[in-house]
Amino acid sequence: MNWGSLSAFIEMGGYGGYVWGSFGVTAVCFVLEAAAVAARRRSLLRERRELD
Amino acid sequence: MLEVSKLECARGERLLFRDLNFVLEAGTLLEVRGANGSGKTSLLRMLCGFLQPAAGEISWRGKTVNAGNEEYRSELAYLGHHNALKDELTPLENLRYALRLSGIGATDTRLQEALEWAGLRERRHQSCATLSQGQRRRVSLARIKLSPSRRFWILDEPFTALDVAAVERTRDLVAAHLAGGGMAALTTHQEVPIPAPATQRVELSA
Amino acid sequence: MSAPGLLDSVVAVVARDLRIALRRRADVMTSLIFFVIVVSLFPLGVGADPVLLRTLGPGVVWVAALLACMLALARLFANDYADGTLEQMVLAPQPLALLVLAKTAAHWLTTGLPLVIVAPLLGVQFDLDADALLILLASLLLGTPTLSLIGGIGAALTLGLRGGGALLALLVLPLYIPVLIFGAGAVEASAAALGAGAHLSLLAALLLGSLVFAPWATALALRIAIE
Amino acid sequence: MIMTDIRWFKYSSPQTFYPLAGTLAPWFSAAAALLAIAGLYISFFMAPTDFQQGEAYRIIFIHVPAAWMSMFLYLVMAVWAAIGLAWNTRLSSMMACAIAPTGAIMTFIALWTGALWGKPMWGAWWVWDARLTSELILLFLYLGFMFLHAAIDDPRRADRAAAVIAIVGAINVPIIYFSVKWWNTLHQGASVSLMRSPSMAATMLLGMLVMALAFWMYSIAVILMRVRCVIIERERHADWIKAPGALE
Repeated sequence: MNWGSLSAFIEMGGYGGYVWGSFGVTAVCFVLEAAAVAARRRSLLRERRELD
Repeated sequence: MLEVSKLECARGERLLFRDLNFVLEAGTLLEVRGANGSGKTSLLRMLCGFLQPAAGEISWRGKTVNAGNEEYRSELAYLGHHNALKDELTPLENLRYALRLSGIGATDTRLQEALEWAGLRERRHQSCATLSQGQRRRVSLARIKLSPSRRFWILDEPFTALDVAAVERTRDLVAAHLAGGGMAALTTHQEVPIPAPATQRVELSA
Repeated sequence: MSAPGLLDSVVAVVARDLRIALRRRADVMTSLIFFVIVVSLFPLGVGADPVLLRTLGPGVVWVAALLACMLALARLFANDYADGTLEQMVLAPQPLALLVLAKTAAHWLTTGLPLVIVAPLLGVQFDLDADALLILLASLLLGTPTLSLIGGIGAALTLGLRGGGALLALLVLPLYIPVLIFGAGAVEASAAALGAGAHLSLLAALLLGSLVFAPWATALALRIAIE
Repeated sequence: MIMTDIRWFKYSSPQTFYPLAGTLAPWFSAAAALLAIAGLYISFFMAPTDFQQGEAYRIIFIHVPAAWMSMFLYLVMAVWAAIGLAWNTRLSSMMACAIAPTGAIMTFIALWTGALWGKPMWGAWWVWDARLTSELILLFLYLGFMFLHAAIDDPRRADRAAAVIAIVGAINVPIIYFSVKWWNTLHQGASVSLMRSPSMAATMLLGMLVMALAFWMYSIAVILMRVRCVIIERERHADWIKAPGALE
């Protein structure tokens, strides 16, 4: 185990902003991308239903 | 010679025609009819090999018409919607270029004769930018006239912007080509009966 | 198709495009003047310190040449596309890639070559010495045809599209980077007494590579564009 | 007979692929989630602190996989696009279309994390390092592909034109990379490497590999879901898609 406490984990030896900025933005990108694809699918299905 | 089987054409999401079949032999005229937007031009452009069929096949002397079929292109003369003239050049220069490009040899006398046929002898040294629509069409038709060695003529609305006399001359030109064993495919809005050994009609309805 | 016929068609295309360029001199001048102006703006922006200008010079001239070439690309096929002569070119029995090469050659003669000729004058503005000017000339002579060849692909792909100009820049500029690096690098290397031989050979290699590949890709793109 | 086979292949491929993609996507999503958890655990709790770079080096656990994916996806996209161009197969062009946005996002992540790693290491958000510069150009290539496709109304023409630029780009990426690298050494720019730490501990390598696998699974899952959307958009007039329940 590398971290003695939660605050040490968040601090990342002084590089917290950089490390969490990287992991955070990556996570946000993936979530947004998946959400965008899901939204695209929903709108296509809605369009389909309106057509029927 | 030209075989079209099960041809299908789609532009974007719109299906223009499907299951089109015909065969053209020497001396046959193909008249393509239909309303605006029914796919007449698309069919002609497909015959040129510009457009890929959505399905079906076009073959010339048994070989598929595609980008690699250079033999077919060396037997083809095409008059499109656009006259394929450079505004900066004179009719004479335009004709000379077009024939050299497609590898048709023509002496200057023959070029002059063709321009005379088009009624543009006096204007042969003016730039094409100064010509009227009808005159430009006639320069373009002079190019077709100089391509009798091309077996298959594809003419998209050849009579557009022409006066009565020019329409008649053009009709005679196509008729002579057909009588000599050539082939032609054309679209037109005008009722211009062209005498031909054989005529095929294609009606497109979108 | 016989070889003389092939050659004749190629000559016909080059001759026609040169003649048109001669009759539309304003078009040719526009990109040349653009080039001169962009290069001349830099000293006004960064200051007239001769040492700074000498370092910046090659890069500035090269970047400006790149932009001027790109500006001229829009003309490469657009007019032929609009008036139908492009269709006739595609229909010619000759291999389209060869005709594309002919058109590109004519285009380079009327847009690239003038830049090459004017560039040494602009180099003088940046206080480059005679050796550096010579290398600049050589690098542009080897590099600008590559720009025309690669640019042809982009010009063909964006034919008839909305906002074609900006899209053309997005497509073409990334592909220009190696030419820029070796072109500007050649002059810098000679200034640093490292010898520009390696840079110039790499530029020549890029030129050869694009001579083989670019006309083929452009021909393909043209067929797609006229569909 | 052969003709009808080709026709079948050309026309019902999207139709058969659509349900298949729907079946596969959840499995890849689940694999991505599990691998991501494992990868994150390794990255933060198993991998030791780097004695040179401190904790900041942990960024490589996403930076390197993202950079790998960005380049690999471009290659895959170009191959699919080329297949679509050569054999006129619509599904392959649709795949290329579906890959592009994910590839662009991976490129963006590689750039972003590269900058965040570079600031503490080099003292600058951006350095003209060969790798970073190539990634930036790769982003432009992705954007060029997507914008060109979007600018052409006819989807088949768009497929074919975009395929040309994808192939040209794929040929150019290595040339660009090596030219930038050469330029970079000439200018004695920053040459600190993420990977060149004296001895890459085995756990670090393991963490990177697990994360790379997670990125793989995520990419496959999201691309499969996107290609389903592309199929619906492109085939909306096809008979099969109008059948009840066809979109499940």
